[in-house]
Amino acid sequence: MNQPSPVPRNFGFGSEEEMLRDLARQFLDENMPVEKLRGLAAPDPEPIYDDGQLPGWDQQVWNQVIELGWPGLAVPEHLGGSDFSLVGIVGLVEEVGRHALPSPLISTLNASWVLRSAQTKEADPFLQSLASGTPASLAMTGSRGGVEPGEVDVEARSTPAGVCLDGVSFFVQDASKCELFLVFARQGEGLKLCVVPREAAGLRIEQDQIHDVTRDQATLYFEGVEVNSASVVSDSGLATLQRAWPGLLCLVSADLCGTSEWQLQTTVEYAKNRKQFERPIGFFQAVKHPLVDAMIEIDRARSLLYHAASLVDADHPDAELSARMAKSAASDAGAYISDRSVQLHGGIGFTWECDLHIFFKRSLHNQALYGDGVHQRRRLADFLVGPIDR
Amino acid sequence: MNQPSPVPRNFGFGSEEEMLRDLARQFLDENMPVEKLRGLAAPDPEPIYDDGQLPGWDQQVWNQVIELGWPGLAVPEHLGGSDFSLVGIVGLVEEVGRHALPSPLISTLNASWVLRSAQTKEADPFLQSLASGTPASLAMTGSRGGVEPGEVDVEARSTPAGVCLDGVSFFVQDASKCELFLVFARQGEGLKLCVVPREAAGLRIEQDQIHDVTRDQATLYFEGVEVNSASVVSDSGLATLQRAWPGLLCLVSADLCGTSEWQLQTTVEYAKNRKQFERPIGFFQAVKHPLVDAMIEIDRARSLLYHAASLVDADHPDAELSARMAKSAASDAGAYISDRSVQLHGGIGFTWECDLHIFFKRSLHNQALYGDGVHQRRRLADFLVGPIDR
Amino acid sequence: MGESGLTSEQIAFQKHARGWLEENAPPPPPIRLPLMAIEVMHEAQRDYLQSWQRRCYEAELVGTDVPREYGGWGREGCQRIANQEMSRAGTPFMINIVGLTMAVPTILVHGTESQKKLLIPGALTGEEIWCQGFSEPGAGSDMANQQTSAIRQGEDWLVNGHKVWTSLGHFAKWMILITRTSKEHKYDGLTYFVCPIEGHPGVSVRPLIKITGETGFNEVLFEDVIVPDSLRLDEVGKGWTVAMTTLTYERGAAEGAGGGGQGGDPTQRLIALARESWRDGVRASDDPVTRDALVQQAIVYEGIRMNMRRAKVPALNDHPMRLPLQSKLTGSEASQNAARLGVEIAGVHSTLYKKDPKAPEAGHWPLAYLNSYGGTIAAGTNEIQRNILGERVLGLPKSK
Amino acid sequence: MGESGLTSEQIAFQKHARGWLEENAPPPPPIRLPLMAIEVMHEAQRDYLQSWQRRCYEAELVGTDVPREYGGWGREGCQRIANQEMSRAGTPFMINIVGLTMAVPTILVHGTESQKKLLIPGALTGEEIWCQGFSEPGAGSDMANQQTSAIRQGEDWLVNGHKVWTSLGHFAKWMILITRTSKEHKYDGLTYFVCPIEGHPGVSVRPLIKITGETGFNEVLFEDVIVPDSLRLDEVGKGWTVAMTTLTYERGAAEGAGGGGQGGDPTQRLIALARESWRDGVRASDDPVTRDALVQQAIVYEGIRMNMRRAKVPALNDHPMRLPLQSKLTGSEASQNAARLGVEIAGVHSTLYKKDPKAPEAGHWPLAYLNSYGGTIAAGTNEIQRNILGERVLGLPKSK
Repeated sequence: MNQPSPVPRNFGFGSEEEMLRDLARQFLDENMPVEKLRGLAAPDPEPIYDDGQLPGWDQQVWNQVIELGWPGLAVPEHLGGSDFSLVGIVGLVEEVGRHALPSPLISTLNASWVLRSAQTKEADPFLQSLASGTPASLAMTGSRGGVEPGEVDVEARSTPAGVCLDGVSFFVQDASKCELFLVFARQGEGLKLCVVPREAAGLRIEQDQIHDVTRDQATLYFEGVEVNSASVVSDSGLATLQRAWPGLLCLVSADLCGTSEWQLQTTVEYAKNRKQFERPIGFFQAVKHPLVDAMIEIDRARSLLYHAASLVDADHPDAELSARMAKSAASDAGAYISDRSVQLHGGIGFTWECDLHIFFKRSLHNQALYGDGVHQRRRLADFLVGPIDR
Repeated sequence: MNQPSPVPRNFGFGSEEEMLRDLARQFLDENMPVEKLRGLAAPDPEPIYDDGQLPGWDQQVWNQVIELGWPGLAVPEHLGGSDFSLVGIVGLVEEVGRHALPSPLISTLNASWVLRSAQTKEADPFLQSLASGTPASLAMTGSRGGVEPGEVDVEARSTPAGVCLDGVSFFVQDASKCELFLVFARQGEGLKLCVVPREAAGLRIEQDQIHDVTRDQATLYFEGVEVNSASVVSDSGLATLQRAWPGLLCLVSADLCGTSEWQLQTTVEYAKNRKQFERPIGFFQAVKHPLVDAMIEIDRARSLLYHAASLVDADHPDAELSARMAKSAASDAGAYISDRSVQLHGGIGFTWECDLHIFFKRSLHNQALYGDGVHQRRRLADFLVGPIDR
Repeated sequence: MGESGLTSEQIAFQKHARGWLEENAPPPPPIRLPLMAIEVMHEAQRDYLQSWQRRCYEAELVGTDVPREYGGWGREGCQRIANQEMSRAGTPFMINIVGLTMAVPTILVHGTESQKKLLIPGALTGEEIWCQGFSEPGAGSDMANQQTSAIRQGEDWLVNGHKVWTSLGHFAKWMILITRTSKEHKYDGLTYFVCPIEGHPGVSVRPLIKITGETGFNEVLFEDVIVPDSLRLDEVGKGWTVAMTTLTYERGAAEGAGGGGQGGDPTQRLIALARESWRDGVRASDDPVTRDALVQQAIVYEGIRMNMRRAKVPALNDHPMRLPLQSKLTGSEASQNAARLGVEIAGVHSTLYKKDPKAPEAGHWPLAYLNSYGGTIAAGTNEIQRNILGERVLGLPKSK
Repeated sequence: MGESGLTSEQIAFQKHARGWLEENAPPPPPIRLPLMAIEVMHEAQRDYLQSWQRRCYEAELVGTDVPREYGGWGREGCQRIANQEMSRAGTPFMINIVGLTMAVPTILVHGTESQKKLLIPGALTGEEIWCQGFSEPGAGSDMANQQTSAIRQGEDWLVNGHKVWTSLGHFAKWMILITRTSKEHKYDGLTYFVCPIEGHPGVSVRPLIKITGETGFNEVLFEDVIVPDSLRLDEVGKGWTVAMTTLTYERGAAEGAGGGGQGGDPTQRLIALARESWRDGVRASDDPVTRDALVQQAIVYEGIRMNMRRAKVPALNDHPMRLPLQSKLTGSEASQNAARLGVEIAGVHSTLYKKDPKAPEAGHWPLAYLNSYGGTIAAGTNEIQRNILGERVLGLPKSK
C-alpha cells in the first residue's frame, strides 16, 4: 500500500481538472444536447419496451471520446493513459451524467479502475487496451443482485492453460457495447479476476430488458469458458475489488450528481416559465421550497463526492467511509429531485415527450447500483458506531 | 378470556360516548381554559426548574372530576364505576389532552385499567377505592426506562403475611398526586402486582425534575416494604400487564391526539391573524401545507385510535396490533405538529409567555411514554412481517 | 371480523355480495392487467374488464344504490358494501371508473330525467365507457382556466378545443366535458356537457405516451364539434358548480356508483417481495430498516381505511369535509410511497422492465412507481389538494 | 489528515494555533455552559467566557485577519484556520459572537476610520460585548418592516422603539441597530447605527424567557434615546444595504473576525448516548433503525463541513452564493434534527430536566432540542431562508 498523501483542501481540483471538466461540458453540450439524446435513446417506446430492441447511442461520439482519451483517464501514463486524479475524472463523469450520455465510457472507466486496483503486471496489457479505446465492463454480481464485492455466481476451476469458468453473472452494465468483460469467479475461498472477450467460446450474452434508455444491461452465461493464465489478472480478486470499491462508488455518485443537477435546473426553468393562476409556478412556495431542498441535497452529495474522490486519490484509509457517504447522499438526492421534477412539471412531466423520464430512469438505475442509501448507511454504521453486538 | 364481540363500524362511539365527550369538553373549557392553565402550571419557570418546586394543579377541579365519576369510568358498575367503553374513555381523554389538564386522572384511569385486567377478586376493593376518587399510579418501569411490560427493578420475597418489596421503580407518573401505587415486582420468573399506599413504611418517593409542567413524575425506592396478601392483587402480573397494554397505549395516544389538535388549531388561528409581508402568514404555502400535513397525521392517529379502542372493547385479538399502530401514529403526529407549531409561530413561539411550550412538553413526554413510533413499529414488524430470522 | 351498525337489508346484501364473489371469481385475465382502470391500454384488457363489469352489474354489485328507473338496483347504503366486498375478494377493478364514480353521480344530481334515462344504464353495465375532459394543456392545476370554447348555434353548440390527460378516451363512448361559454367571467363562464366521443364528427382521440412508455391516456381534439343542447348538464354558466360535484366524487369524498375491486393495501405484497429480496446475504424482510418502512406503510393504509370508517361517524367529525377531502391526497401518496418502497426493496432488480423474466413480480414495482405520478398529479395536483384542505377545512386564506 | 493549498504563513499560523490550543486548554467552567454564545445567561458564564476570549485574542486567534491599526493581527486567510483549530480542539466558543461575526465585519466595510478605531478593539478582546437590534415584535420575518424610529435633532438622533430577540443584551455595551428614518420608503427609509446599551439613558433591557424556562435573550426598549450622528454607519437611508452586509456574515456566507470553538458535529456524542440507552433489552447503538438515523446525521454534518471546503473552490461553484447562503439553513436544521434524535434515543429519560441527576448527559438533549428553535427561527426563519435561496440562487420569482 502507498502511504496516504496529504489531502488538499481544494480536493486537488486544480486547473487541469477544471480544464478537463469544462472541455467535457463543452463537448457534450455540442455533441449530446438533450434534443439529440431524445432522438437517440427515446424516440418511440415500442421498439425498446415491446420488441426488446436496444435503445440507440452514438458510436461517432464514442469514437471522439476515445480520441479525447477519456477511457484512459485512470490508466497510468506508461500504459497509454493520462493517470488523471479521480477528482478530475469525477468532474468529467458529472458532465456525462448531466447529459445522460449513452456510451460504454463509465463501464470502461470502472473496468480500468478495477484493473488498476489489481496491482498486477497481468493487468497491464488490458489497461493498455482500454486506454486505446476497447470498451469493457465489470461482471461481478450474483443472482441476488448483491451490492457488495464477492457475491458472485461464477465458478472457476483450474486447467493446464489457466482457468475454466461456469456460472452466471448478472447486471452487467452496457454489455452490448463492450468487447471485454472483467469477470470475478469464485475458486475455493478466493476470487479470480479474469478478462473474457465477448466472443469467447461458451459465453452467452442475454440482454436484460430495462427501464433506463441511456444504457443497456445483460446477463452473462458462462458454460466452460476457457481463460488462459495471461488473462487471469488477479488471484486475489476480493482484495482487488475492495480496493477498487471506493472509486466505483465515486464514479456512480458522480453520474447521479450530474443527472440530479440537470433535473434541478430543468425544473427551475420550467417553474420560471410555466404560469398557473396568473403567476409563474416558481412563485409558489410549494414549488420553490422543494427545489431549494433538492439543491441542498445535491450540494451535500457533491461536496461529499469531491471529498471522497480526494481521499481515494490520497490512498487515505477513510476513502471507503467517505465514498459510502457520497453514494448515500447522491442516491437520496437523486431520488428526491427525480420525484419532484416529475411532480412539479405536472401533466407534461408524466409524458414520454418530456425529457424528464430519461433522466429519471437513469437516476433510478444508479440509485440502486452498488447499493442505495439504506445499504450504504448499514455499512457506514459498522464503521461509525461499531458492529452490532448480538 | 371472553369471546371477541362484534366490532361496530362506528367504533361503538354512540350517543353515550358523545355525551360524555361533549360534557368533558364543556367542563374543561370552563374549568381549565388555557389562561388558567398557564397561571397554574407555567407562571414563572424559576420555582419549577431552578428550585425544584412541583408545578401547580387545581385540586378543586380534581374534586369535581371525582364527582363527575371519571376516575371510575373503567371500573365495573358493581364496584361503583360506570363500566364505560374504552372508546368512550378515549373520547374523554382526548379532551383532557386538548386542555393539557394537570391531574392524576390519567394515571388513575391507567391504574384502574390494570386492576381490571388482573381479573382477580383481590383487585375489587382497590377498583372500588379508585372509583370513589382515590388517585393511583402504576409503578412498572425499571432503570433502563423499559417501554414494555416486565422490565422491573423491584424484587418481591415472600413473608408470612404476604410479600416484602426491595428495589426501585422509575418514571411513576403524577406520583405526587397519588395515594396508591400499583407496583410490579419480580419474584423468581413471575411478576407480582401489589398495591402500596404512599405512606407505606420503607417507601421513599423522590420527585423527578421534568420538563412537562402539566404532570409530575417520581422514582420510588422500596426498602423492605411489607405488603399483606390482600394487597397482592395478582400473582401473574406479566399476563395482567400484557392484557392491559393495548388499553394503556390507547389512553396515552388519546392524550397525544388531544394536545396535537390543540396545537394545530392554535397555530391555524395564529396563521390567520399574524401578518407578514402585508398578508396573513397562512397565505404562504410554507405555512399552509405543513399545517395540512399535520392535520392528516392527526386524523390518521385519531382514526387508528378509535379503531384500536373498539377492538379492545371487543376483546379482539388484533387489539394490541391496532393499539401499537395508534401509538406510533399518535407519537409521530405529536412530534410533527409540536415542531411546526413552534416554528410557524416564529419568535413568539420560542417564548415562555406563549402557551405552546406547555403542550409541546406534554406531547414530548407522551411521545416517549410506553414507547415511541420506532419502538411500536419494531414490535409491529414481528406481528406483520414475522420475527427476524437470524 | 364481525360488524354491526348495518340494517338488515345491508346485512343480507353483504352476505349476497360475499357469497356471489366467492363463487364467481373471474377467470385469469388473458394479459397482465394494469393497476388501475385509467391505465387500461389494450382491447384484450378492455374486453375482459368489460365482461367482468357486466357480470358484477348483473349480480347487483354495480349501480347498487342507483334508482331502478335508471337501470340501477334501488338499494340504500349498499354500494359501499359492494365496493368493500370486491376489494376484500381481490377481484378486478371496474373499467368504467369515470362513468361510475364521476359521470353517474353528477348526472344524478344535475341531469334531467331524460338525460338520466339516456346515459346512466350504459354506464352501469359498462357497455358505454366514459372519459373525463377537464384538463387542458394550458390549464394544468388551474382548472377554471378552461379554453375549450362552446358557442351557441340554435339548438346546438359548436365546440373547439383541446383536452389532455384523457384516460380511457380511446375506448370512450362519452365524455364529461367542461367548456368556456363566456370569456368575461372566469368561473361563471363555464358550461358542462356530456359529449359523444367514439365516431363523433370532429372529435379525434390521440394516445399520449406515459413516462413508462405505455399508452392509456390521450389527448382529445375538438374541431367544430356539434353538441346538441340536450346534452348540456345544468344551466349555461354553471359548469364550475357541476364540476365541483364531479370532483367531490373523484376525490373520494362520496360513494360513486361502483368501482370496487383490487388496488388496495399493498402491504402483504411488499412483505412477500421483501422475503424474496436480499441485502448483504440477509433477506430484506429480516432487515430492521426495511421492516420499519413496511410497517410505516401498513399504518398509513390502515389509517386510510379507518379514516373512511370514521368519516361515517358524525360525532367524531367536527368538520364534515375534513376527512373526505383528504382521501385523494393520502391515497395517491400512499400508493406512490408503497411503490417506491417496492422499488427500493427490489434493489438492482428494479432496473428490469416487465418484459424481463427476471423482473420480480413481473416488473410490477418500478412500473407502479412511475405510474403513481398519474395519481399525485391528475385531478388537481397534490399541491392543489393541500391548498384546498388548508383553505376549505382549516380556513386559511387562499394561496392563489 | 494533512492539508495543502495553504501559504507558508498560513501553515506556520496553523501550527502555532494548534500548539497554543493544546497547551492552553481552559480550566473547566465553573457552571454548565450553554450550547451557543447567544444562550449565555449568567454572569459566571460570562466572566469565564470573556476571560477565555481575551486569552485567545492575545494568542492572535481572534481578530487574526483584522488590520493592526484596529487592534487586530493583520494576517491574511488565517481566521478560518483559527476557527477550525478551535473547533478541532473543542475549546469553548467566543462569547462576543455578535461583535466578532457581525459588528466587526460590518464596521470594516461601512464604518469611518474613527468608528473603526473606537469600536473594533473592544469587540476583539471581548471587553465590549455586542448585541443585535434587528428584530421587532411586529416585524418577524419581514425585516424591512422596522418601526423603531430615529429622528434627526441637530447632531443627534432621537430613537424610540422596541427590539426583541436580543441575545446577550443583558451584558452588552453596544448594539447594532436598524431604525426607520423615513416612512415613505420601505427599504430606503432605514438607517443603521451602533448604539450604546449598558447604562445608556432611555435604554432598558428586559430578559425574555425561552420555552426552556431559561433566559438569555431579551427585549430592549428605547425611550427618547439620544444617539450621536457619529455613531451612524454609512449614509442615512442606506440601512438596508448595511444590514445585508451584516446578515451575509451572520448567515455564514463569509468569515467573521472569530467565533470558533465547540458546537460542531454531535455524532460522537449521539453514539455515546445510544450505547448507554436501551430498547427492548438491547442497546440503542445495536438497533439498526437508530444506527441508520445516526449515520444520516453524520452524513449531514460531514456534508456541511465539505460544503464549507467546496465553497472555497471557485471551479466547483457555478453560483458564488449557492453554498454560502445554505449554511444557516442546513446548520440550524442539522442541530435540530440531531437534538431530536438525541431525545428519541434517550427515550423516556428525555422527560428529565437538567437538574435531575438521572438525566443522561446532564439533560443536554431535550434542552438542546427546545433551544434549537432559536436557530431555525432567528435571523430570518428557515422558511425565509428557503425563499432567499430560491430567489437569489435559483432565480425563481419572489414569493412575497
